[in-house]
Amino acid sequence: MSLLLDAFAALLLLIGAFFYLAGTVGLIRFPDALSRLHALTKADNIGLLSICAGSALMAGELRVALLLLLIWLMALFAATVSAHLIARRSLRDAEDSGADAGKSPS
Amino acid sequence: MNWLLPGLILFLLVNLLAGLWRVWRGPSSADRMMSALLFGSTSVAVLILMAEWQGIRALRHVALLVVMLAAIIAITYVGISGARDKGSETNPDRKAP
Amino acid sequence: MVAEALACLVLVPVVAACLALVLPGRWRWLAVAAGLLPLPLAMAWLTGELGREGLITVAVAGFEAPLGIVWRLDGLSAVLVWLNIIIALLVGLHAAAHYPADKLNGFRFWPLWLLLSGAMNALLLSADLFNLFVTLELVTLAAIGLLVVDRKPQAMRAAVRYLLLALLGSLFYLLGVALVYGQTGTLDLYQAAGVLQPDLLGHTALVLMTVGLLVKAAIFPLHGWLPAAHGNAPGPVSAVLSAMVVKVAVYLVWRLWLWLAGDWAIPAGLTMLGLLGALAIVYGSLQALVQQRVKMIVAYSTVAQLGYLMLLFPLLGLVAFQATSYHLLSHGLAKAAMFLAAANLLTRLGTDQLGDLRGADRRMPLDVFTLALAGVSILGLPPSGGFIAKWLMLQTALAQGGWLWVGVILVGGLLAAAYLFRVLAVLCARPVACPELPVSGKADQLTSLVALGLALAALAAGFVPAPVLKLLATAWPLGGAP
Amino acid sequence: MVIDVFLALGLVVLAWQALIGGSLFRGIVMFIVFGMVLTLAWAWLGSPDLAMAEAAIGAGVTGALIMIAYWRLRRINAVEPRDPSPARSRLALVIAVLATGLVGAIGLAAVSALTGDATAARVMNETLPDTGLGNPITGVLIVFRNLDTLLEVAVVLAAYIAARAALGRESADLPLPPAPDTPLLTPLVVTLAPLTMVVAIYLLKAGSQYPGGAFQASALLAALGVLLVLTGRVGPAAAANWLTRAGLVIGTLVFCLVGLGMLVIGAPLLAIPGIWAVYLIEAAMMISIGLTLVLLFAGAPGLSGKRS
Repeated sequence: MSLLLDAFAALLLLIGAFFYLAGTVGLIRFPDALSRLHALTKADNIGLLSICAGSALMAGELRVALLLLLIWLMALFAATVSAHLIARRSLRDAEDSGADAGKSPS
Repeated sequence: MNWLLPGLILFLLVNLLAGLWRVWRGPSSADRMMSALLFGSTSVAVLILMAEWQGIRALRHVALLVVMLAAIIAITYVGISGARDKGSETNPDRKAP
Repeated sequence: MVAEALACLVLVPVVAACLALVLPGRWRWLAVAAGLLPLPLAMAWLTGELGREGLITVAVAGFEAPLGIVWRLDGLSAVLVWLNIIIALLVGLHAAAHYPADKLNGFRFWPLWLLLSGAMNALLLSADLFNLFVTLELVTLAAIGLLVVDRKPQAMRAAVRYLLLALLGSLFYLLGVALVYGQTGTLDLYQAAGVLQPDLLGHTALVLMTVGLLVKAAIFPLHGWLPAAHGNAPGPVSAVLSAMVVKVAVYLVWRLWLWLAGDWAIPAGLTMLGLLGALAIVYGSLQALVQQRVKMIVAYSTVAQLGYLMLLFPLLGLVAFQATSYHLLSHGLAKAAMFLAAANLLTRLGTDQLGDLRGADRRMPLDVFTLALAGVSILGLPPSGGFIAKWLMLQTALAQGGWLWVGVILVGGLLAAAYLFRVLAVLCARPVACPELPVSGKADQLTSLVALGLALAALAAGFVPAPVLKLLATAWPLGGAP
Repeated sequence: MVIDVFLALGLVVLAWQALIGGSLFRGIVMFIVFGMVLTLAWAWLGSPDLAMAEAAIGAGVTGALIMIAYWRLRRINAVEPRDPSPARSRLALVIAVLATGLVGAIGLAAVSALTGDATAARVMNETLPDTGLGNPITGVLIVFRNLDTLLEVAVVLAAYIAARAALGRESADLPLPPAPDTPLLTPLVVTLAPLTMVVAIYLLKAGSQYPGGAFQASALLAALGVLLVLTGRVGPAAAANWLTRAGLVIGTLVFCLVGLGMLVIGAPLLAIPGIWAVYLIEAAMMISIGLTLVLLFAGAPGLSGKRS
């Protein structure tokens, strides 16, 4: 049972790392600001959730699990609002420069 | 199992520094801010893993502090860097190399 | 009782600073008075106690070193605490005329003034390397706040430069402290002195701390920030900056080389420090000779006079220690008097450009007289504190056959005579045209009298040196004459 | 080991990038990232206290201060200086060589310090249980070497007074960025504000036994204050009202009065009578430091209820 739990926790951690990787690849490879933002915030939130869950399983304590949950909720909150603000900023910049909305100026 | 946690920590750190490329390259300040935000959430993940690996519970408190600050400061950064004013019609960041 | 008196020296001004920030209107005068007036009483009592005991130590919070911080009052600190108290009170009296505590600019000025005097006392009492760092920071920050209190653009610029350099100096000092702590396991200066070895670590730490402090002390060639800062600060602030703030950094260099390093301070290093002092004397005096503003002349004179304090290192001995400490005391008084008199000229005549001050002696005789009187002490003419100090320095240098140092002291005196007489010659020249000056009010008379009082104190130091020299002798760490 | 090297190299690269940055904004972001990586480095070295302080003060509040300074600079001077790095000079080589030598000497000296004895640390570990505290850092800061902390709080106070003196009357006109107009902000503030306060008080309370304490808690409160200022919930005022002034001095004042009060009852100066006094002093410090940081950010002597 414990071995199974550990394996599951390790799997969760690995999935989390994978999502982080995906986010970073998106950040580097995607062509314009809005799609980079899209890749980044979504992937990172799932990544953090997965890592929190894995770590909570490993610790095996309710207190720790609740703390990690709080951390994840806070991160979600921050990511949502700041992504929203960054997106508006980016959109406005694009309008200013007369280029098509969302396309990266280069 | 012994290699898993440090391996993941290292992996996330590499990830983080790879994202540095976007800060360096830009081209817009939105891109730079975005990368800094990515670093915030990656740092939290790294701290959680370190807490598990080193058995220091307080590192989870550090993670909580970082995430609270990230929530507040990220909005601050975005608010400040995003705010436009009469003085700056053009965005010089755009001409960054 | 000892602990109470020491606590009074440090904490009463700090509490008063807090109150001066919170209390409304006229009540602030009360806070200022309550913060400054008890200081001489406490110190008088402590001096009596020091005369009996020879050394006063108190473990703050009840924890002895290495765990806690120890306050240690010896003859040298006592003399400097006295200087600090006299400056805080008399120069404070001058400041009271320009910065009434119930007005807005007084509200800006007094909390910083109180914090500065409390921090200075804390620095002089402390025997703990890290605590010294903290007090030094507080002194610097309060001094910089005072520098910009009038918000003159030149003062702001000078303050920013001073701030950045002071931070750099702090960083160096702190690195050195960290190294000392790493090796000795204690931050207490006197405990570390027994353990620290003259190896790579010991020397690196000593050099780092010294360089950091020399920046703060504005010893040539690290003096760049001083003239602008001291020359553009408000009058009372220039006085305290020159009389105390730079001096305590030199005082700490003394503590490091003679108390912490003690026996193993290398002679080459001592000579090097002495040479820096000699260069400071010559360079500062020459610069003072070509300046066009009275306050800048006085500021460069400070650069030069600080150099004499460094001559302690090559001359090394009880008499040299007494001489340089006495120079520190009398220069503090004389320089404060000069800056206050120069500030009075500047406020009432609207300029301190030398060219515009012809015939100032007719219009402001008292202040010109003060400048001349303080000049007597700076020059080292008898009878004045400056004379005693320089005479003793010359004596030691002659006895050791250090002709270089003899030459430097003499040349420094001649150059000081040149730049001071240049000022006085202009001030007393026949005026081209003499616009009427408004009748001087009570405040103006007070400010002139305070400056005169400080100049007289510097002069009086020439008459009664014996008790002070005796007190200083009790603090000398290295034994009799070499 | 690999992680150590990675963190160390990363820090050097980030510091270098923050300094030479092709644009000022890039340098600022690099500085913030530097703070985050430094937090991770402290955490990896097993010092949660330092990690917290670095995250809160180094990356968080300092980052916000630099950012607002950048924004104000851009308002004054619309065009960003092309290359903010100083002009090349022949002295650079000399300085680089000297700096390298200095760093080398410090490094060598530091290596030899590793074998030094740790007298103070040993005595501290022996004495700590007597105080009822579990966190040695709080022990040093509030009990054993509290004179340092008292003077540090006075330094913060002096910083405020000095900044206010430099600002003068124009301070009320110092611009702040307009509040971002998005419907998300109100729910954010409403949720974050109480939660931040709870976490700050928790950190303060936990500080006696675990990592945390007044400095970390005050930085968190300061971050909240910055958010409130930027969203227009709190605005700068030309003068500090009595409540603000009381808040600014309470840290220094309570510390001094507890210390002097000990003399009255015959205990040594600044002795700490019990764990309640630790909490009292830390709470007062938290208020003063947090308030000072927010005021420095707002660039104003005081705060008012609402921004006009």
